[in-house]
Amino acid sequence: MAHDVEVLSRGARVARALLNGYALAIYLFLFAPIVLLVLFSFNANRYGTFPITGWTLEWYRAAVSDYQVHGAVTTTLKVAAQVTLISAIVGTAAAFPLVRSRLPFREGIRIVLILPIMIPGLLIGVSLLVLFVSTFHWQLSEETAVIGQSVYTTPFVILLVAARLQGFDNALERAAADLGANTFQRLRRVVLPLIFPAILAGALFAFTLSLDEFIITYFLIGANNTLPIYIYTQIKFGITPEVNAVASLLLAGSLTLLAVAFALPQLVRRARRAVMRVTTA
Amino acid sequence: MAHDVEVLSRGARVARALLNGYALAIYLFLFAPIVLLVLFSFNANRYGTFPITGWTLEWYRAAVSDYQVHGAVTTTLKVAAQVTLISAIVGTAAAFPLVRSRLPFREGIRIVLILPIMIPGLLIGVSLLVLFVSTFHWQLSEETAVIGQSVYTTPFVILLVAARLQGFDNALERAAADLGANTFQRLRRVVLPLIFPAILAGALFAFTLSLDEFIITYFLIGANNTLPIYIYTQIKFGITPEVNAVASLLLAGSLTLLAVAFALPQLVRRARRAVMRVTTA
Amino acid sequence: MTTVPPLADADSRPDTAGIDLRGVVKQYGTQAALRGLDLQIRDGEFFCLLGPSGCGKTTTLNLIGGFVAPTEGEIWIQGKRVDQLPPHKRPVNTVFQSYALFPHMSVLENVRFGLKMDRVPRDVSSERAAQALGLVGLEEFGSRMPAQLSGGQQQRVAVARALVKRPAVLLLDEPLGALDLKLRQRLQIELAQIHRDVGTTFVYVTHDQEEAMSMADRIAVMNGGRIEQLGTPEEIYRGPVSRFVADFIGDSNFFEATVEGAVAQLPDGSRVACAGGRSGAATLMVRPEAIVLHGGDGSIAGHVVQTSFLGSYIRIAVETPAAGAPVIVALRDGAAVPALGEGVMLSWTAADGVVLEPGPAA
Amino acid sequence: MTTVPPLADADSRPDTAGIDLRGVVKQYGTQAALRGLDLQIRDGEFFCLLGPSGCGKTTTLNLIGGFVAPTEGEIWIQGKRVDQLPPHKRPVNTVFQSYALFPHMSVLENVRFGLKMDRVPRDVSSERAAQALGLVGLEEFGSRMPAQLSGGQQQRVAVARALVKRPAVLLLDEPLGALDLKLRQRLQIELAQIHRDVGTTFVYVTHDQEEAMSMADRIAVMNGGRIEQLGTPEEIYRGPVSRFVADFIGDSNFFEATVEGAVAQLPDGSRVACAGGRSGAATLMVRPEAIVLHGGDGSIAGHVVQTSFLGSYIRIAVETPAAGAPVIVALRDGAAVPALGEGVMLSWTAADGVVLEPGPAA
Repeated sequence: MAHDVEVLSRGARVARALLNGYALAIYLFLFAPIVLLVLFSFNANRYGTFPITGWTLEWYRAAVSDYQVHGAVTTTLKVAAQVTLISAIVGTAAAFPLVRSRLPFREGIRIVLILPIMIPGLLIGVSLLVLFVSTFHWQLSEETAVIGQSVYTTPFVILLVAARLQGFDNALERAAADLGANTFQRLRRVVLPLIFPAILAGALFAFTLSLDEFIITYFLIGANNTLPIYIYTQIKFGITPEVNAVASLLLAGSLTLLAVAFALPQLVRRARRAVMRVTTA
Repeated sequence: MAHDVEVLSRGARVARALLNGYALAIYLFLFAPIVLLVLFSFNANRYGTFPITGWTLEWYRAAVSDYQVHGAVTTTLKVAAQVTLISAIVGTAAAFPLVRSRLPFREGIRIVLILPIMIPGLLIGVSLLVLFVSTFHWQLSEETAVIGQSVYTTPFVILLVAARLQGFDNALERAAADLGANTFQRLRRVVLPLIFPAILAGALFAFTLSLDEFIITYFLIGANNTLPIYIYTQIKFGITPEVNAVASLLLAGSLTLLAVAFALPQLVRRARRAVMRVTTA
Repeated sequence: MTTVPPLADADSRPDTAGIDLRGVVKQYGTQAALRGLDLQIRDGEFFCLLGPSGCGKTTTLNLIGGFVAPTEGEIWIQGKRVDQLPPHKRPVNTVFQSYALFPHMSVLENVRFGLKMDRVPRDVSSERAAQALGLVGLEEFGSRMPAQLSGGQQQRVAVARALVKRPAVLLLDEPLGALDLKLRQRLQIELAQIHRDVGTTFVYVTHDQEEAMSMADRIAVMNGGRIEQLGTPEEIYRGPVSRFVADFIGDSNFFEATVEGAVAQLPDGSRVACAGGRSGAATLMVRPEAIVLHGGDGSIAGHVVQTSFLGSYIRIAVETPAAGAPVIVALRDGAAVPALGEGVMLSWTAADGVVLEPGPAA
Repeated sequence: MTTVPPLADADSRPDTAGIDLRGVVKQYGTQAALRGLDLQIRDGEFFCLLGPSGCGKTTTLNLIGGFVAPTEGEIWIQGKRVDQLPPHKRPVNTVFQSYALFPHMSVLENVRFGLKMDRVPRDVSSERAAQALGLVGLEEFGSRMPAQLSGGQQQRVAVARALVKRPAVLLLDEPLGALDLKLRQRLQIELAQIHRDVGTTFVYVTHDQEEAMSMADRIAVMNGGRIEQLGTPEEIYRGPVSRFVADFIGDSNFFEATVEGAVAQLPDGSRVACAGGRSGAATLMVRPEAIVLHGGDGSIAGHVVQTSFLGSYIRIAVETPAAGAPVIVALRDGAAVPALGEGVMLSWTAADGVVLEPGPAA
C-alpha cells in the first residue's frame, strides 16, 4: 500500500508525478476503444461515430426487436448452457486427481493444461474441424460447437477448482476422517461445500467465455449463428450503430458475469452466515 | 504432494482409481485435437486425415517454399516485433504506478486492467475498427494492427511486471536508499535488474500472443496477411495437409516461446551466477 | 536408545493397554522419516514426542492417527492392531496444529460432527457436545462460527471436538504453536488439568522443550527418525545421553575434554571435576546454573564478555581458552556480578559435569 | 510516561550529540501510529525499542531512518535536523529485519554498495569492505552470493554493509527474529561486542524482552504509539510502572488488591506485604521467583494444580481464591517441591510486592 520510501528529494518527487501521469494516459488509452464503442451505441448519429449529435436508445430498440438477433441470442444461450454444464462437471472431477493423486506426470499435466488456454482459438478450431469433418465425418451443428468450446473452457474450470483444492487445508479432510467420516462423507460434508464457490465461479467463467467465443464456434457451428458470429457478419457490411448496441449488450453481460464470478467467494460466505444465523436462532 | 490420507478402506481405494482413470481420459480428450493436427501434418495421405498411409515431410517442404507463406511470415514477424517493443516498454512503465503509487482508484484500475484480457478480441477489434475507420478516418495497415494488438498484449505485460513488483521486497529499495542511492540509482542498480526476468517474460509473452492473434488483426490489418489469417483463408477452401503443416509450425513456435518465458527466471539466475563466477574468479 | 526393552518374543501379543509401536519404519521415496521405532505408551499417561522439525515426531503421530501408512512394523492400540485401519475406524482423535475447525459449521456443529458420523441420535449428541464445550469453558460459544473466535478459543474447540468422541487416545499436534507466550502458558496448565479430568492417554507433539517439560509425564526426544532418549523431564535434563539431547533440552555449555575417572582435562590444560563414566576423548556438558564463579580447586580461567540482567537471573558470558564458544553462567539474582572484562574462575561439582560422547558442535 | 523531562524551551537547539525526537506524531490516514513521542538517545549507547507488534517501535525506527515522514514533530541527529531529508542523505544506516541483501550482487558487492554510491574510489572501498567483513568474521565469504549463506551469515553481512559507511547511528530492525534460539543467543553476544568495538549508537527494535534485556543499555517499552517506560533493564524489571510493562517484561502474577500503607488486602480477605506507594484499589504484582512457599505472616492459602520440572527451576501453579488465574511460583532446583493437590501458603517480602494502577487482565 505505502510508498517504498515516503521522504523524497525534489527530483524524485517530480519524476514520480510524471510517471503517474504517463501511466494514467496509458490506462485511458487501453480502455478508450471499449468506452467509445459503448458511447457510440447511444449516439443519435446513424453512422455510429463522432460527432455525437444526441443520445438515443433507438439502436438498442432496433437490436432487441431484430429477429436475427433473437435467433443468435437463443443459440448463444443454448450453447453456453451446455458448455457450462459440461465444463463444470468434467472440470471439477478432473481437478481432484490433478491436486490430490499420484497421477504419473502430474506436474507435466498441469503445465500442459494451460495449453488449451494459451493455444490460439484458431488452431483449436482448425484441429477440431479436421477431427470432426475429415476424420469422424460428422455434420457440423450446435453440438460440435459445444464440444469445441468445452475443449477451450474446461481447462479454466480445472485450474480454478484445482487452485482452490491446492489452497484447501488438508487438515480439514484429515479432521473429518479422524472424526469418523468415510471418503464419501468427507467429500459431501467438508470438501464440496468448501470448494463450491470455486466451482460456481468456474461455471460462470465458462459461461462468459462461451458467450464471447468467436473463432472456434465459427469453424464448428455450421449454418447456425451465435451473437459474436452475428456481429462479425454484420461488420462485414459496415459498422452500424445497431451492431454497436449488440456488442455493448454482449460486453455488459460478460462484465456482469465476470464481476459476479470474482465476488462469489464473499457472496457465498455471507449467504452461509445468514442461513446459519437463522438456523441457530 | 502427499495424499490427504494414506490409509484407505477398500471402497475408497476403488473410487480413487476410477477417478484417476476418468481424469486421464479427460486430459487425453483435451489434448487430442492438437496432437491429431500435428500427426496429420506428417501424414502422406493427401486429405490430411486418417488413415495414416505413411510419414512424410512433404507438406512442410511445400509450406516452406510457398511464397504466400513467406509473405505472411514476414508480416507476422514485423507486427510481432513492434507489438513486443511497445508492450514491453509501455507495460513496464505503467506497472510501477499500479503497484507503488497512490494513484486514485488504484484497486479499480487493477481490476479493470484484466478487462482487455477478458474482453473478447472480437469486441476489441470492432471498437478499434470504429475508432480508426469511422472516427479517425485512418487507412488500415500493419500499423493499425500493431496498435490493436498492443491494446490486447500490453495488459499482460503490465500484470506480469506488476506481479513481480508486488512480490518485490520493498526492503531492498529501502536498503539501497539507506546506503545512499537516489531514486534513479535505486531503479538502475536494484529494481530493474531484479524485475528484468519479468519484463523479458512479458515481452516473450506479448510476442507469442501477437504471433497467434487472429480476430483483432483480421479487422485492422487491411489487405495484409499474417500467418493466422493465411491459415484462416486457406481453411475456407478446405482442409489441406499444407495448412496442417503451417498450423503445426505456428504451434511449435508458440509453445517454444511460452516454455522459454516460463523458464526465464531460472535461466536468468543461472546466467547471472555464471557471470559472477567469472568476474570474481 | 529407548528405555523400553524390546519384547523377547516378537510375535507375542503386546500388552492390551496403551499404544505399542513395534519396529515401525516409514519411507517417503528413498527418504526415511522413521528408522525403526519401538515405543510403548502407557494407558492414561501424558506423553510428549519432542524434537526439531524433521525428526519424525509428526510422522509418528500421523501413523497412530492413521493418516500415514507404515512402510514396515505394527501399531497396536489397546490390544488391537490398527495399522491397516483407516483413520475413521481407529479409537483415536486428533487436535490438529491448525485446529482444522470446519469453517462452514458453527462451533456446536463442529463438536457434534464426530457423533453425527457415528449416527448418535441428535438429542444425545447435542447434550454430549454441550458437555464437551463445558469441559473447555466454552458453553456459551456453540452458535458462533470458528472465524469469530480467538486463537485460544479455537484451540479449545478443537480439543472439545476431539474429546467428545471419548477416544482411547488423544493426539495433539503442536496445538499451542500458533499462540503467544502468555496464552500458551495458561493453556498448558489447562490442558494438563483436562488430562487429569478425562483420564485419556494424551500423545503430544512439540518442538518446544519448555512446553514438553511443563506437561509431560514422560518425554521421547526424537532426532533423525529415531528416539534418542526416553524418560521423565528430570531424568532427561539431569542425565542427557547425547550432546543433541543436552543441547535441545535446556541451556548447556560444552567442552571438549579428555576424561580419566572423575577428572576431565580441557584444551587449555585445566582439569575440572566431572561425573565420570567413559574414559578418553569426550564432550563435557555443564548447565549454566551449575557453574560457580570464583571457584576453588579444579577451576578454569576466563574473562567476562557480557553481563545481562534478565530478571529472574543474571546471565554472564565468559570467554575462556578452555571452550570454543563463550561459556554461559546463570547467576541467581543477588549474587555478586563481575564487571565486563573482569577475569573470573569457573568451577562446578563433579555431579554437574556430565560426560558425553565426543562430537562436533551442533 | 517517558522519564526524559520535556525541554523547557521547545525552540532551543537540542543537544548536539545523539538522536532527539521532539513531539513526533505519525498518522496513517485516521490511525495514529505514534501519538507524540519525545525521546533522546545518547551518543554511543545501545538503545532498545521494545514492544508488541503495532506499538509503534518500527515506525519510530523508520522515522529515524527516513523511510517515513513524520506528520508532526522534529527529528535531530547529532545536532542536525533531518526529518525532511531523504534516507540517502541521513547519517544513519539500517540492518533490516529481512536483511534485504541484494540477491543479484555478491557479498562483497553488497558491502561495497554504499561506498560506491558515495563515489569512494574502488581500491579504498574494497579495503573498507574487506575490513567490515572481517569485523563480522566473514573475510572469506566476499565472493559468495547471499543465497549461498546461512541465515546467521546473511545477518552478519547486513551488519557489515550498514557499518561500512561508518554511520553516526546504526538502526537494527529485529535483526535476529528469523533465527533459531541458540543462534540468536550467540549473535546477541556478538552484536554487543561489535557495538563496543565500533562505538556507534545502536537503536535496536525487538518484541523479545529477553533479547532487549540481554543487550541494551537502556530500553524504551512502547505501547499504543507511546513510550510507556524508559530505563535500564533492571529498573524496568524491578519497578514496572504499569501492568502492561510488568506483563511484557518477565513473568508476573497479578492480584486485585486494596492497599493501605505497606499492606494489601486481597479478594479472599488475606493481607499480604507490598511496597506501598498508592492507596486504595490497586493491582499487586509479584514475580514468580519472589514468592516463598509455606510463608509465615501475611500469607495466602492455595493448592497446587501443576508442578513442572523445567531444569533450571521448578514451576508450581497454585490455585487460590486470592487471584483469578493460577499463581505461578518459580522454585530453585533443590527446594522442597509440594505434591499435586497439596495445600500451600504463599508469601513474599514487602519490596517484592509492586503496587500498580488497578486494571483488567491483559
